[in-house]
Amino acid sequence: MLHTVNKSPFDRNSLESCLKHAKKGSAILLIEDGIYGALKGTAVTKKVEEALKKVSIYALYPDIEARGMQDRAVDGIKLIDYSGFVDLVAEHNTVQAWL
Amino acid sequence: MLHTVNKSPFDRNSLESCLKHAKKGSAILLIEDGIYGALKGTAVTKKVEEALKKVSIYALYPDIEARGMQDRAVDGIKLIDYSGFVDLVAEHNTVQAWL
Amino acid sequence: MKLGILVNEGPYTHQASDTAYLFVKAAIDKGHKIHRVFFYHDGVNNSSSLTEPPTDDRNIVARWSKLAKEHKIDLVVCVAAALRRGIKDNNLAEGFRISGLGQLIETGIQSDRTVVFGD
Amino acid sequence: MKLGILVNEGPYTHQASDTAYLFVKAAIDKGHKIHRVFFYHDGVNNSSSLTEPPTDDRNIVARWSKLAKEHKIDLVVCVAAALRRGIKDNNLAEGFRISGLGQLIETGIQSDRTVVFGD
Amino acid sequence: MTESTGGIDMDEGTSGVVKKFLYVNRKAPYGTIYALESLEVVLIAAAFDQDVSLAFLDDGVYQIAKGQHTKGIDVKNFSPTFRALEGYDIEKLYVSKDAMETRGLTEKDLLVPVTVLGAEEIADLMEQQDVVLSF
Amino acid sequence: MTESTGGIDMDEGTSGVVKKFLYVNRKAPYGTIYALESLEVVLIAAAFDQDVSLAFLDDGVYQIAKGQHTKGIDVKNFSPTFRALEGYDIEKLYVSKDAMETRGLTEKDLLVPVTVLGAEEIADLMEQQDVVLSF
Repeated sequence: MLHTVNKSPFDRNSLESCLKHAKKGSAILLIEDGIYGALKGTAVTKKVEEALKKVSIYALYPDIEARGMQDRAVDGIKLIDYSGFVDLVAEHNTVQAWL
Repeated sequence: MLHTVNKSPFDRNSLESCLKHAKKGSAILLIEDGIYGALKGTAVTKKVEEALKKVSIYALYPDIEARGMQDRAVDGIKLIDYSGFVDLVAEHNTVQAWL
Repeated sequence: MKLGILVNEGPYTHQASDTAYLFVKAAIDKGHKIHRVFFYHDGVNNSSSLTEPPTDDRNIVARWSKLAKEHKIDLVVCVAAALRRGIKDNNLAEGFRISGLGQLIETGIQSDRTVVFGD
Repeated sequence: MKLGILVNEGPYTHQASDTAYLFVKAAIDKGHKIHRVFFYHDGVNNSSSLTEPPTDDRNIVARWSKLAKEHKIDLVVCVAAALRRGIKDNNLAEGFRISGLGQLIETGIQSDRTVVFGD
Repeated sequence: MTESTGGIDMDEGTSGVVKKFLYVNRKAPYGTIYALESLEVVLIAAAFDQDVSLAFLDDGVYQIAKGQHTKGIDVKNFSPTFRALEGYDIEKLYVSKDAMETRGLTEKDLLVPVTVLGAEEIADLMEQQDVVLSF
Repeated sequence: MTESTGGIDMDEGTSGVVKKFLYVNRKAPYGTIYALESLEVVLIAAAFDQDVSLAFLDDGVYQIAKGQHTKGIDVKNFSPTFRALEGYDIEKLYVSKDAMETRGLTEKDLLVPVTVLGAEEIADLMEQQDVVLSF
């Protein structure tokens, strides 16, 4: 299963709720303002690093670049483009958006 | 100064940020989904009760009633209607909405 | 007291425009003067003459128009935000006018209080 | 693979419709089929023929229309959500059609994947 | 029926296919329109003979709180519609235990009978779906 | 000028009045339009000879992060405009220390010179205002 999160973890509870409900082995894709959850040195970094032991985490690079957050992604988070987003959707049976 | 908060404290950080920046003696009015921050027995109740020592907190009763949260307001939070909202605005020199 | 109002969200989608309306009505009832209601961001959608809510729901646009007529309230829609969202003179509801952002600043200057309703 | 798309937010105001558009384009480039793009909530505003963004900005509505034309994509706007927000046949941009919510359910049934873009 | 389902003949194209649809509700009612318009989707979905479940997580649990009286905000109270879902054969309503506890709510505060699930069980529920719709 | 300020003759009605305006920015750029449209207000405000301050709290600090490149999302990069504010005599930019720390940002990550304030100082700043606008 693929989960998408598009909100900042500092403003909304969607990343937190997603991490709580994502099963081992599932994938999480951070897009739009959600990419702020993919960064090193923030108040949520530790939680995200912890989650990486259980789930795969991806972040949409065009959104990271738009926000000037290049080179800040946590090690282990895979950076993809829209084409990679499409592949992720195709590879997983269901997609759930954490709106 | 009057602060207004219109978002649920379980979903957004606006109440938290407001409480952090409200000076002693200022007033906070909870409206719309913000009224969920005015209730007893929740994960934010303690924080709100603590804040009551420093600021006055009001909640818009029509919004509480709409959401079925009658009789749940924390003691010390004053319940007002739209007319009371107008009075609060008139009594304070500035109003800041925590959007 | 002279009050200025800013509405940042569209009708139905967010409660902001409902709260703004009920606040304005209460203020008028108490004898305050509304200097202006300024509609910005998706708030400009409050002025669309084309909305048709279900018959058992409130009609937010018509409600603003009626208020403007009965109490001579100046309802101003930001031109830049309106163009972006497809609001123009020919689909502008009665009682609204389209103007520039300067009207928002002027509202802040002229009003004793400025109250913002948004998301 | 056959993909169904749901867009819940209006153009410019939220990035959701930008992301949906770029996703759909990438999917087409990779040879996937788009069964339908369904517009709900404020998403219906993506179909307004009246929007006029600044000239140095992308034109989101025109972009959808072009995509629909070039790749025969079915762009469906929910009738109930559209009426509430003032979208009707006479201000509906090219390439969009107005229909019922059943089209969303049918999208879920017919598509191999349904992807939601919203707030 | 044709009108409410968007002119689709349900015996054509979708015949025989039964998918598991999950509607995820994470937003409070009234502050925004999402809860109301989501419910409108669920009502239409009932006509399609699919396997429908509703999950109420986070602030979504407030949608089914008892005692909603909306006259004071001049907005239509749509909560009674949740009571009508049973008549549409929509009976699988799941609620997050965490969400209830965080908000100090218990089952007797809710309008309708629900199944309360822990986070792991909700995760399992989600994994079993074919289509997950959130608004 | 008449067009951009909404046809107001600034010497009439507003003459002589100088109020303290604070623009509070709490939202990240691009995910929503609030940051861009707020900046459009600030640019117009510059024409009115008022006492203008900008505060960046919470996710608002991301608006002035260096290195924004928006080609990949096909949205206009408006961050260079913050650099232009000085030319409009808008020089009072305040940033929350807490917000920076929570996000692992330092002053050298920002596009423009700012004054970093603790929560108490921000509270003081807010109390001194005549008009607080947030979007």
